[in-house]
Amino acid sequence: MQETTVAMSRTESARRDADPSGPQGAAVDNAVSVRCVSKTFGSVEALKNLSLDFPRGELTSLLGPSGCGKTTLLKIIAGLLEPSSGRVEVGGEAVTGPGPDRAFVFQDFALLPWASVLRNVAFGLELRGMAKSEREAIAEKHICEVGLAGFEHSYPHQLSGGMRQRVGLARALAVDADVLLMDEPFSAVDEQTRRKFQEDLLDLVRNERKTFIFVTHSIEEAVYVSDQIAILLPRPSRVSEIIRPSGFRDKGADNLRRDPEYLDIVDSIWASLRSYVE
Amino acid sequence: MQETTVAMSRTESARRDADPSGPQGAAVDNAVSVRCVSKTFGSVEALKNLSLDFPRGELTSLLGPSGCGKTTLLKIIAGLLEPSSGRVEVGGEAVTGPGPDRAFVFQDFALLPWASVLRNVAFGLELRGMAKSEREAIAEKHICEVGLAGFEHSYPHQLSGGMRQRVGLARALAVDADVLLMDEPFSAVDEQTRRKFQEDLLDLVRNERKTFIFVTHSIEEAVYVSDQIAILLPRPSRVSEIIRPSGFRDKGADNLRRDPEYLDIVDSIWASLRSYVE
Amino acid sequence: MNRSLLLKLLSAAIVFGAWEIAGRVPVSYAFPTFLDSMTALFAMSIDGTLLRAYGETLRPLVAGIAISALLGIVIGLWIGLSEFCDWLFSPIFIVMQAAPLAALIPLLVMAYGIGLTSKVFVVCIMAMPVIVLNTASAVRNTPSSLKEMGRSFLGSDFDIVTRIILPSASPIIFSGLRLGISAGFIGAILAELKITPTGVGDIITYSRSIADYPSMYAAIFSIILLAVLFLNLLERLEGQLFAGNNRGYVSD
Amino acid sequence: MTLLGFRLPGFSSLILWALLWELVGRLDLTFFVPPLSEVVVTLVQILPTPAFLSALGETAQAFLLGVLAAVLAGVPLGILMGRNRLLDELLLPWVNIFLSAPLTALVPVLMVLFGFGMLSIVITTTLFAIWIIILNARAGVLQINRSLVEMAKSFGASPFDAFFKIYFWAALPEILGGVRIGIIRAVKGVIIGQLLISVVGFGALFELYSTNFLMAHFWAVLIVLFALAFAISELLAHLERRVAYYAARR
Amino acid sequence: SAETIRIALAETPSDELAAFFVALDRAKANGLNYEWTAFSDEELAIQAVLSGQMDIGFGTPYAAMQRSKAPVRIIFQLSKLKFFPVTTKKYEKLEDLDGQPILLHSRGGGTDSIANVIEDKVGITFGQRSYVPGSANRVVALVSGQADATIIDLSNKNKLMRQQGDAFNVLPMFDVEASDEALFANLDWIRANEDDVQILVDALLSTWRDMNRDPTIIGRETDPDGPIGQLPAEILGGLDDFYIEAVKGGLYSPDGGGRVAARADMEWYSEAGQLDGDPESLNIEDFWYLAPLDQAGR
Ligand SMILES: Nc1ncnc2c1ncn2[C@@H]1O[C@H](COP(=O)(O)OP(=O)(O)OP(=O)(O)O)[C@@H](O)[C@H]1O
Ligand SMILES: Nc1ncnc2c1ncn2[C@@H]1O[C@H](COP(=O)(O)OP(=O)(O)OP(=O)(O)O)[C@@H](O)[C@H]1O
Ligand SMILES: [Mg+2]
Ligand SMILES: [Mg+2]
Repeated sequence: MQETTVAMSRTESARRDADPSGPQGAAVDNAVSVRCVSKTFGSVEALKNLSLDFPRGELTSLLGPSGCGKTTLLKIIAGLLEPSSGRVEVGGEAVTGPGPDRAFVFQDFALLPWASVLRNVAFGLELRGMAKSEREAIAEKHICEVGLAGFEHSYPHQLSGGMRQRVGLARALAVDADVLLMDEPFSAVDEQTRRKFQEDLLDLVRNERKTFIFVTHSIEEAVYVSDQIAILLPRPSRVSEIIRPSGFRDKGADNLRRDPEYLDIVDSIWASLRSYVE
Repeated sequence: MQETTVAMSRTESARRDADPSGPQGAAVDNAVSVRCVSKTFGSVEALKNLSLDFPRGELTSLLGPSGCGKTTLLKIIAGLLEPSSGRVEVGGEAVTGPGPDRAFVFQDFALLPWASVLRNVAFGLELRGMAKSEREAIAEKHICEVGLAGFEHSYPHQLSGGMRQRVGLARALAVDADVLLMDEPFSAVDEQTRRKFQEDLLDLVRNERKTFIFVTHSIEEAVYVSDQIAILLPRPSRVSEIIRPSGFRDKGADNLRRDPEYLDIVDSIWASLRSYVE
Repeated sequence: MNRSLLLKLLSAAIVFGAWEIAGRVPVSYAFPTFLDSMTALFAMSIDGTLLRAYGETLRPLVAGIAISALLGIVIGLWIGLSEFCDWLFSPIFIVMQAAPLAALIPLLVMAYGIGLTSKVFVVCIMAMPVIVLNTASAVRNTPSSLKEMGRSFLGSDFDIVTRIILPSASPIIFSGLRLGISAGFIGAILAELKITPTGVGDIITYSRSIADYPSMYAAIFSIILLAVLFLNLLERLEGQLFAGNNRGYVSD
Repeated sequence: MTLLGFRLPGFSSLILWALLWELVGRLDLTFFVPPLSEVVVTLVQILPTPAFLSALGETAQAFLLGVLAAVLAGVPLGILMGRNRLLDELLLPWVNIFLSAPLTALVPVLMVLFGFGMLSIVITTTLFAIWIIILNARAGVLQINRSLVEMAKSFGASPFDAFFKIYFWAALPEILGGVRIGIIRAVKGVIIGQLLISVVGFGALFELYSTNFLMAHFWAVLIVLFALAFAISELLAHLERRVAYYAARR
Repeated sequence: SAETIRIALAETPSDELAAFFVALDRAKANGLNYEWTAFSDEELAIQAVLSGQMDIGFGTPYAAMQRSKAPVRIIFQLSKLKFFPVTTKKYEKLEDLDGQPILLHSRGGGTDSIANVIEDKVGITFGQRSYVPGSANRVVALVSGQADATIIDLSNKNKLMRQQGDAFNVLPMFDVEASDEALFANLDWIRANEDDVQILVDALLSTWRDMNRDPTIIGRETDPDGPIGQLPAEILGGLDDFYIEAVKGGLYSPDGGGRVAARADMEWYSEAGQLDGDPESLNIEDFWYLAPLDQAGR
C-alpha cells in the first residue's frame, strides 16, 4: 500500500475524499477517524463537515493556508475543543476529552516558564502520577534524543526558540502515546536541526508504528516525510485532496531535491494551494 | 557585474573577504560598508572584526546559524547599537545613530499594542512630523500593498502573527528610506504570502534601486532573491564566504526549483553551513 | 439588557438585600437597614446637607489628587528614566508608601495647621507614592524593542517619552492612579475624621455622636459611591486614551 | 547607581536622607523634627521597655493575622475569579468598589458589626490588604497563556493539578506583586484600626507620644514601623525578582 | 466576685488617668477584677457601653441617655469641666470674641458646650467654629498662629502661660461645676453587679479624697509596671506638678460629684443644648445612680 505510485495515489485521493470509507474500506486500521466535523467560533466557521482518516502507523500531514483551521482540527482530535457537530474516533472509541493515547506538540511550545527543561519534559508523566525518579529518567532520555543534553537544568527563557520547541517535542514523546498530534513542530528550529528531526520521526513511524498527525507549512517537508498529505481548503475548512506520496523517504533527503518525481508532486501541491489562495 | 557566473562569484568571494576593498574596489557604489566591526556583550563576543560591503541597489542576504550575530550586525548598521570597535559607513558617512536613510524591520515586529494598524504603519512618518492626513494616506497605500486592506483599524492583538509581521514591513516601507534593514521579515507569513513579498521586494530593488539587507534562515529564499549572500560563522561572527548568485530572479520562482545551477548553489551553501555546525 | 449589567444588578441586589436583612434582625442596634439609610441619604441630598458637605470634602480631595497625579507621574517618569533619581528618590517613596498616615496626622496639623493645606497634604501623602512607584516601574519596563523602534524611526527623546514610553506604561500608570485615588479618598476621610471634622467626615462623626446611625451610614455609602464613580470615570478615560487589550476569560 | 565605578547598593541613598534629617533636626527648624541621632537614642531606650514590647506584640499579631487572612482568602478567590466568568462578573464590581472605597469610612461600620476588640482590627487590616491581592491574582490568571492550560489538559491534568501546577505558578509574579502592595496597605490598615477602633498597640503609642509632644519617641516608633514594612516588602520584592525571569515570558 | 468588668476609656492612658488607675489598683486590692480598652473618643466608649460590649464607660453621655432612652446611669464624677478661653493679645475679654472664629475640641463635645454657654451668658455669637481634638494640639495651633482663640484645659493653660504668658491672654470666665468626665454604666448591669460597683466607687472616692489632701500620692502610688508606670519618663516626671495644679484648680471633686454635680450637669448641659427640656423638671434618678456613692460616703 505504501508502494502505490504517485499518479495512482492522486486519482485515488479524489475517490477517498468523496466516500470516506473508501476503497480500502475496513481493511485499513485507522488510528483516528474524523467524521463530518464542523466547528464554529461565534460567527467564524473554522471547519465545515470535515471527514478524514488517519491510518495507524502512518504519518499524515495537514497542509493549508494560515488560519484555515489546522490547529482547530488537531485540538478537536486531542479532545481540547468540542466540535460543533460530527464525531471523532480514536482507536475505535469516540473522543470525549483528552486521553493518554494522544500527545500534543503545541504550536507555541506551551512550556512552563517556571520549570526547568527536565521538569517540563517530565511534566506529562508528572500529571500521570509517575514517581519522580522514574519520570526523570525517562525525561533524561528524551532530552538527549532531541539534542538538549546538558540543558536539563536550564529554564525555557534561557533557550533559543528552536531549543524550546525541542523541549515541547521531548515532552510529547516522553508520555509514549500512540498518536502524536504535532502542530508545526519544526517551525522554529534551523534547517539542519529540522532535517535531523525529520529522520527521527521517520524512525518512530518505522520502528514503533506510532501514528503522527503533523501540521506544516512546508510542502517539501510534507512530501518527504508523509504517508498521506491532506490539503485543506481555506475557511470553512474541508479536505480538498488527499495525496499519498510514496517511497521518497527511502531516497534520502539530500538526493530528493533533484528527484523529478518529487519535484512534480511538490509542484502540483504548490499549484493547487495557490489556486485556492487566488 | 550582476551577471557574473556562479562559479566565478564563488572564487571571488574568498578574495573579497580577505581584502575588503576588493577587486571591484572604488568602482562599486556601496550604500553601506562595515569595516572591522567587533561587538561584545559583557563576556559574549557577538561579532569579531567583521567587514562587509553592501552595494547600492542590491539585495544582500545574511545567512548563519541562530545566535551568530545577524541581528546585532543589523542594529549596528541601523545605529541602534554602538560597535565595540570598527566603523560603519552609510552613503559614505560614518554612522553615529539612526538616520532617515535607513529603515528597520524588527524580528519581533515592535508594534505599538495600543495603536491601530493605521497608526502603527504611519508611526515612522508621525515621528518625522508629517501631517496626519498626509501620513495616513501614505500608510493606507502600504497597508493595501501588504494585503491588510480592511484591517486599518484593528489592533495588533487582533491580528495573526503573519499579519503583524506585515504591519512592521509596511511601516518600514512607508518611510521610503534608501536602505532597508530586514530582520527575518517573512518568518511568520505562510509560503504563498512569502512568495508574493519576495516579488515585491525584487520590484523595489529593480525599479527604485533600494538597498536591502536581509536576514533569513531559508537558503532557498536567499539564493532566489539575493544579489549577494554573506554567510556568517557562528559566534564570534565573521563573514566566511560571500556568494553572488546570478540571474535566478529572472527565471521565476516556479521554474527555479528544477534549475540545476540553482540546486547546485543551494547544495553548496547547505554543505558549508552544515560544516560549521558540526 | 446585556448580561454584564444584569449580573451587576443581581450582585447589587444580593448585597443590599443582605444588608437590609442584617439591619432588620438587627445585628446591632447601631446597624440601620439599607432602606433606612437610603431614606436618610435621600433626605440629606434634598435638604442640601450632602451638597454642602461635599463642597467641603471635595476641595482638598480634588486638589490633592490633581497634585499627586501630575507630580507623581512626572517624578515617576524621572525616576524611571534616570538611574540617579531612582537611587535618590525611590527609597523615599517606598518608605512613604508604608507610612501609617493616621499616626502622622497630628504632626501634619502641627506643621500645616488645620486648614486646607494639611488636608491636601494628607491626600498627597496617601496618593502619591503608589502613583510614583507604579509609573517608575512601568517606565523602566517599557519593552526595549519598542524604544529601539522609535529611535530607528528617528524619534526625539521627547517623542519617545510621550509616544512610546508613556502609552506603553499607561496601563500600569492608570492602575497606579486608581490605587492612588482610592488612597486619596482614604486620606481625605481620615483628615476629616482626625484633623477637623468638616464635610462628609463631619456628618459621619456628628451623626454618630447623636446616635443618628442611618445618616452615618448614608454618608459612608455616599462617599464610597463617589469614589466608585470617580474611578469609573478614570477607567472610561483610560479606555478613551488607549484602547485596552482585554484578553477575556480562560473559561471561554 | 554607580559612582566612580562603584556600584552603590539600592538603598544607600537613605544614608543621605538620614544625614539631611540630622541636619534639619540640628538646625532646630521645628520642634517636631528632632535630630535623627536623638531619635535613635530614644529608640534604643524604649525598645526593651515592656510597654513597647507589648505594643509591638499586639500590633504584629493583628497585622500578621490580618495579612494571613487576606492572602489565604484573596489568592484563591482571585484565581477563581480569573477562571470563572460568572463568579468574576458577580464579584468584580465589589472588589473594585472595596479597592477604591475609603475604607476608613467603613471602620465605624466594622465596629458595629465585629465589636471593638482585636477582631475588628484584624478585619480592618484584612480589608486594606485583600482587594489588591484578589485583583492581582485575577489579573495574573487572565493573562495566562491559554496553551499552558490546554497543554495540561491534554496531558490529563485534574482540576486540582491545574490549579496548583499551572494557574498558581503562572499567576505567581502578579500574586506576589499584589501581596506586596497588600502588605504595605495592611500596615496602614492596622494603624488606622488601632487608632480609630480601640487605641492599642502602636496606635496607642502614637497617640500618647503625639499628644504629649514626645517627638523623638514618636519618630522612633515610626522608624520601627517603617523598618518592619520595609523589610517585609523587600522580602517579597526579592521573591518577585526570583520569579521575574519568567514574568515577561509567559 | 469572679467576673471581670470591662472598662471603656475615652483616651489612651496618660497623666490625666493616673489617679483613675491608682483607684483601680486600690479596687483590685479589694478583689475587683477588671480589664480596660482605650477608645479614641468618648462617642466610641459610649457606643461600646450602649451595645453591651463594655460594662463601664468614660464620658458624659447625657445626650445619649436622653435620646436613646437607654438605661445608662452615671455613678461617679471623675473631673469637672475646667476649661479656659485662651486668646492672643488681640482680645481682652469674652465680649471681644463676638463674631470671631474659635478653635474647639469636637462638635457636640465639652468645649463646644462651653462655647454655647458663653454665647448665652455673654450674649455674643462666635464666628466660624473649627474643631481640633486635643488641647495640646490646639495650643500648637495657637502658638503657630493658626488661630487666635481657643478653649483649653487646665494643665495646657498653665503650661502655655508659663512658657509664653506674655503672648496670650486667659479671658476671665464664670465658674463651671459640671462634669467633664464621669463613669457610667448600664443600670441593669449595675444592679447585677452591685458589689463590684461598690468596690470601685469606694476605691475612687478614697483616692479622690486622698488626692485632694496630698496630690503627690498619685505619683507615689502609681504601679511602676502598670499602664501609667510604663509611660515615658518625660510624662511621669510631670505627674506631681500636674496633680498639684489640678487639685488647686478644683478639677477633682473630693466627694465624687453626687447630687451637686448632677444638678450642675443638668443645668449646664441643658444650657449647652445637649439636654432638652427645663432643667428643673429633669429627674436626677434618670441620669445618676447615686446609691454606691452614698454608701461609700458613709
Ligand atoms: N478561540 C477562537 N475564537 C475565535 N476564533 C478562533 C479561535 N480559534 C481559532 N479561531 C479562528 O479559526 C480559524 C482557524 O484557526 P486555526 O488556529 O485552526 O488556524 P491554523 O490553520 O492553525 O492557522 P496557522 O497556520 O496560522 O496556525 C482562524 O480563522 C481563527 O481566526
Ligand atoms: N543585549 C544583549 N546582551 C547580551 N548578549 C546579547 C545581547 N544581544 C545579543 N546577545 C548575544 O549575541 C549573540 C548574537 O545575537 P543576535 O541576536 O545578533 O543573533 P542572531 O544571529 O540574530 O540570531 P537569530 O537567528 O536567533 O535571530 C547571541 O549569542 C546573543 O546571546
Ligand atoms: Mg495553527
Ligand atoms: Mg536575530
